[in-house]
Amino acid sequence: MLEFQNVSKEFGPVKALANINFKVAKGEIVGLVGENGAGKSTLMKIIFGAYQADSGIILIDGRKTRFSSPRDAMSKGIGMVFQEQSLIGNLSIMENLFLGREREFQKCGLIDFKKMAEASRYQLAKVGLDIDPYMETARLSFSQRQLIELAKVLALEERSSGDLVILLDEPTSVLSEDEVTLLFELVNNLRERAAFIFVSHRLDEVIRLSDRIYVLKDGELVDEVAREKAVASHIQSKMVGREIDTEYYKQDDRLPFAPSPPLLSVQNASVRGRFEKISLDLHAGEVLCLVGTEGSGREAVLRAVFGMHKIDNGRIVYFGNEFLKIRSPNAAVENDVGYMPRERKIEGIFASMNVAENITSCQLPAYARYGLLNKAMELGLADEWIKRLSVKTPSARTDCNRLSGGNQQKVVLAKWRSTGSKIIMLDHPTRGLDIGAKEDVYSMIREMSSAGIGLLLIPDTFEEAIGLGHNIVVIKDGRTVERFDCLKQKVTPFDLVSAMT
Amino acid sequence: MRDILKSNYHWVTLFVLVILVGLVDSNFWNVKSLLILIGDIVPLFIMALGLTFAIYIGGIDLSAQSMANMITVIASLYLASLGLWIVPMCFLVGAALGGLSGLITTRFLVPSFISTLAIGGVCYSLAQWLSGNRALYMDSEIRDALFGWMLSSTGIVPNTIFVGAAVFAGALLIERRSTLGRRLKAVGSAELAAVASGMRVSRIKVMAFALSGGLAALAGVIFAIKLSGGAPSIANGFLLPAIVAVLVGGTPLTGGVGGVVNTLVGTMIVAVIRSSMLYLEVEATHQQMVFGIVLIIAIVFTIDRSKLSIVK
Amino acid sequence: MSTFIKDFIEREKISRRNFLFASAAGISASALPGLFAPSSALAHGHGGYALAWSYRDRASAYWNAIVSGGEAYVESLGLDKSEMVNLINEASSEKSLADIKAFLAKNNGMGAIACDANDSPNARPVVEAVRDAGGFISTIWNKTDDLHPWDIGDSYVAHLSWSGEKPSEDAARLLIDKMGGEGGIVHIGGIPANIPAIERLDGLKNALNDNPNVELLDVQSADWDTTKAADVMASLLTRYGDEIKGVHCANDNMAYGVIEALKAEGITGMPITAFDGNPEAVDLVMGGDLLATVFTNPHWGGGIALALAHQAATGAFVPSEEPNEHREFYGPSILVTPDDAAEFKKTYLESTPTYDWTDRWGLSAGQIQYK
Amino acid sequence: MFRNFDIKSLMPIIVLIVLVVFFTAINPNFFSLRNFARIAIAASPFLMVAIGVTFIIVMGSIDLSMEGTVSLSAVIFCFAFLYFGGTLASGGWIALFAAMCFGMFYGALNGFIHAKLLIPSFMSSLAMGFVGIGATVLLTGGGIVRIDDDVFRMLLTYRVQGFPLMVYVAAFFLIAGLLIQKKTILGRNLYAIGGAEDLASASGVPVLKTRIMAFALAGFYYSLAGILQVAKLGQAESVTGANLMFLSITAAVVGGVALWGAIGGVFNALIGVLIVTVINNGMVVIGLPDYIQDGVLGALVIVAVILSTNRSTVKFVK
Repeated sequence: MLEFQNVSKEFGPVKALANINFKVAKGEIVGLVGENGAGKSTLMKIIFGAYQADSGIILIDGRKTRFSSPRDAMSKGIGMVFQEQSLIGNLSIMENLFLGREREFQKCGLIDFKKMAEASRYQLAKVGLDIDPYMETARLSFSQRQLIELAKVLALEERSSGDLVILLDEPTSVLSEDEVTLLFELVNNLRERAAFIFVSHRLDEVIRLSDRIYVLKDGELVDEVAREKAVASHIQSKMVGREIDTEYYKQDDRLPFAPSPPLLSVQNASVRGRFEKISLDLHAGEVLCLVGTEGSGREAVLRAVFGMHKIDNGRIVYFGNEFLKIRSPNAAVENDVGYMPRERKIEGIFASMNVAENITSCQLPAYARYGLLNKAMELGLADEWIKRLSVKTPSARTDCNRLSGGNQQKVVLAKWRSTGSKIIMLDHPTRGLDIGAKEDVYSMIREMSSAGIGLLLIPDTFEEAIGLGHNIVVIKDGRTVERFDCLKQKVTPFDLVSAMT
Repeated sequence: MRDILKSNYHWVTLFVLVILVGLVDSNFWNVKSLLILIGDIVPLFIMALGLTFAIYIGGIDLSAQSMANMITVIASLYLASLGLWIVPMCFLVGAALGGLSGLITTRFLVPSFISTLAIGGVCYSLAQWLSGNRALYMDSEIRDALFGWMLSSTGIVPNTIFVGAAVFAGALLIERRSTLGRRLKAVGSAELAAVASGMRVSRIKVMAFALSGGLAALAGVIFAIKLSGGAPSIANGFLLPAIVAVLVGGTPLTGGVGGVVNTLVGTMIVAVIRSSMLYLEVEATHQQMVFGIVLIIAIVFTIDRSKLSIVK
Repeated sequence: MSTFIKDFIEREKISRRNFLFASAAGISASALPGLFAPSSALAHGHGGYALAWSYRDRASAYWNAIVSGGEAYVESLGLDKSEMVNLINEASSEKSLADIKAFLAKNNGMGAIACDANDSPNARPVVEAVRDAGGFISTIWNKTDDLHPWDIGDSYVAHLSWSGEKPSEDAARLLIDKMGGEGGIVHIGGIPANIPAIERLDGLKNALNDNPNVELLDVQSADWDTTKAADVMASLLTRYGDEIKGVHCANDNMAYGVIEALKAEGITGMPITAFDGNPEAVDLVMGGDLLATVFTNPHWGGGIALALAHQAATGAFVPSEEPNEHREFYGPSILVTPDDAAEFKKTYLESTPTYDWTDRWGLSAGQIQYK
Repeated sequence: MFRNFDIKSLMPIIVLIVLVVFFTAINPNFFSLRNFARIAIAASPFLMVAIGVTFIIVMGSIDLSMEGTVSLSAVIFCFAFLYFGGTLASGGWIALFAAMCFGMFYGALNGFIHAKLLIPSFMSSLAMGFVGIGATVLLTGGGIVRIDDDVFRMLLTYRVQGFPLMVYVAAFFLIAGLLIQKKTILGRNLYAIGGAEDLASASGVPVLKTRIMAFALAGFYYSLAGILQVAKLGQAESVTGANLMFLSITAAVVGGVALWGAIGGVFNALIGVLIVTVINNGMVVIGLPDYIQDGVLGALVIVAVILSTNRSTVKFVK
């Protein structure tokens, strides 16, 4: 029902998409994969009307058409479930559902909220939600919001003439495994109502859900694979254009760490409303993974260790020193504890500052005398770390917003490495990175581990946890439910999922 | 090349203005009169420098004008007893009150728009109380002995320019070379990242407002010395031009971009626009409107909008 | 429609058309209306000296009258009134000084300036700047008490002021008479640190000294502003209610606000006095809404201040040869009461008297006295 | 917003009540119908401005053009009123529409410059404010334009239940503002944009159009303020809108409108305006010397904002 013929798009001299031929039929779930920068998001934006194609034809149900704006695309039955969730927290559920189309409920210039609430209940039923449509979405859980996203897109059914084409842009990136399963069930159930285009970094999920998979590389569709024939390694090689080692989380690279007294010992610590009675030990050279669903309290544990949350009960002992209390991030940094937050763009890097400034941002006094900075020293340090972590940047003076996500992540790691942090906490360090960049991050984690740094890791996937961690702690509803020692036993994703749920 | 041009739009705007005005009346290009023009804008410039720090971290300081008002009163009252110490003392008073606004903002999460406005009200009341609601004047002998040099010229260069340059150098040093400046930049460009890098963000923000207050006070002192007196409303008319100077220079209110060099250019743009009314012989009743329109055009040219994701 | 407004509409028709055109043609078109205008033949028809008036703003009748005086003087020289440059400081002392310096620079110091320095401490740097540049200046209203023209030299030609105290006292006495010599009075003052505000309050206090039965209930500042005066007056009514038998305002604009606040309460006949003698105020005096206002003849003041500076510049007289009473003097004040308001309006507002600008001190009310 | 309740959102009302009790305790005259009418008169034009700017703040922007817009529309109203005969009966009512239309137009122009030319609203509206005041000076030549029509002035002089008509007019537009905020597409889209502009845009909210319409709406309310100012004072001049800029924004924030957008609304603006007006009125009523009034107002504003900010939902503040 949606078909692209020879669609191209250029941004100045850069060819973003070249001669894309692509179609999706009703009842079909089509996967779209590609490395970052392969043109996925450009393609999606063209489908969704945010960009216009330079050449080529777009057909809906065989009729030629064009999408002048997202609004226009929506009226023609194109819906999009966004990667970063697109619900507006201060609006009610129903307002979110019908955002941009309130006109349908207008009576004498005023919105008839009763009618809207009724319509909302009908839409929510489609995704199996029974919830008060007057509620603000800020109060909902992640997975509830994801379902409402979907309901919002499905609400287009009544609005467009034909059937729906629904774009799912990384819908699982913020969901836990069980929620992903739920979502996939729902999508499968809905398949007779719409065609789906499923875009994800997680190849296994794409293979699991899609009927066909398109592989995009450098703005071109390089392959189209049916599900039956889909093999991860094959698709990956198409994506990167070379055979790569799919076992990038190989266990053999993981060296056992030398036994030592713990660097960090969390003892029965609780933060009200976030987690309760968590205990864990982290040793020098150890990679300790925290696994759990979204909202299980993993992130809060990291933040508590970093002094951002106050502990209500229990205690955290750093470096075996019972008298060392860390009550602020500042104290954490001064005591060689580093933290790479999940929201790279908001909390990780300073986008409008250059690489050198980012690297030294947590150790300024070391590069200053009488409060004045020694820039030569600063640049020297930056150059050294750019080399050590092979950060791809024109120079140390380049602003960070001009680097790719992976290189930005390296800059953040360089920041903590260069201060000599002994404990480094990583929250989803590979989130949103393409395969090549992920590999870099993995090797850095291993390198840090062998350098004797204690790493507390919240992994992006189970495979990462299994592949990187020496120990895995499973957290559920703010409590420790299971511990795995990966050196002693072979852990499978199944073990982790069954512990989590 | 385009990038270079883009990040220097404020310079281009300034030069275009200077050239345009000079084409109409070549007297404008007289070096001596330009120097005098610059010399006179120094108090406003110093206040704008202070505001730059507040705006740089994404806040605003609306107390600057009342602060300067109050300081003219304090300077006039205590010049005789404190002598040269009047300068650091006024700076400290300003920094303390500015810091207080910052503290209210960071501690109680009152937007700086409101907290500084309110502290400005307090300053105005203090100024009225201290002055007994009268214009005060300094003992001219003491003023001439201590600060007479500031009002004369070296060659054709008014000495106030050196004062302005010194303060500017200090501000530039803080912005570019000091840890404080770097931290301000960090807080301005990504406050949460600054927290996650272990910076004491609240303290840094308080410092920004303290700097703003201190520099506003310094502007007040220089203004008082220049006028040889003070009054609770004498610095009125400073605030909006100072904010405009910062903005026209290309430091947007979103923080993290721009800086004191931009403010230097912005202040000169304001000075040129203002005196261009005279050189272009804009009719009296038109002046304010023309100022507004030229301002819009200047802002259109100076803001590098590529760095703003959403324009609010 | 009052003749006053008609006059304004007539006078501003052209500028308004310009404005509408500008809006229509877009922003850029009107950005620099004077840009390509031919540079006028400055500084030739007037003895080599360019003329300027530096004042607060064009937002009040008072300053408009000052400007009209200055323009009348310029026209008396046989020049177009646009030859007088308007330096508007927008109540900013800093801009006032900067503008004057820019004006001097533009004309290589050959400037004859009349100026209100906006705040008294600002007067010294202004006159010093004029002296250093070789121009001539006379000031009105604001200067500090320790600054005297004879200490600065010929460049500082004269200072002209209006004693607010005596006329304000006269107005207050009229007010007290009207109240029957007893009851409560409130004073609505200007920006408290302004000298006129201080003097006008002092005048009221002088009158009260002789009238022990009249009580000054409250003094509130309304910053010369109509809206604020209305709100303050309303609040005072709550506090004092019927105790208020008369209102003494420091200028006309605030009196308008007070009248409206009383009108809202249905209070009529409350005696109110004001200051400035603006056309609207005179109409109100004639209509009985206002008991009195004080006219300071800003037209003459504006003209003579500029005339003195210019005539000194061209050498028509040498300031240092004049006695001190010619260097610092009070301008005339006329108390406008219901009895003479009609007559007054005919003389001063509906037609403007033609003044002989070489009769420099003809309307002087004596040398300025310091307390 | 609909069914969620939060004690902090009641704080502004509590502050208002405490203030009223406090002033009444010192001077019982404060608590009287006549004084409430006085407060209402002072608050009416001010409220219109605060409502206007609230729409903009909710959207996450700021508008500093109100002083220019209020003055300019007041002056245009007066000129038009006089042009159409100088009385309401003779056709002066056309002037009402002329002024409102102008306010809307000027607001839309302001919004256009901001949204279309991508200038942050702080700067564009500040500059447009200068232009507005400048245009007023140009139109009036610096003079005052008076309106002497007794019928029009009934807005001030005729009372129903103790309150002048203009208070009812303001109340009418207050309710209209509430309706716009809660029940119209424009109103809801303001909250969507204030909550997350990029997301709203992706959902098909016409952001550019909404922004311009919001500024037009604000301009409309400023013109109402201009008209009420003329009703209150019987005159217009270039300073008719003076002091309203900082005061109206302060009032909105004191009432519980968050400067970072999406929180609060017209009702909060009302409470904020009442708080500020009550403080101003009360300070005179209890006999506070005028020179400390600015300081006291400042301190009270800070206290009120501290009390009404829900610190648990705010990460950081600028």
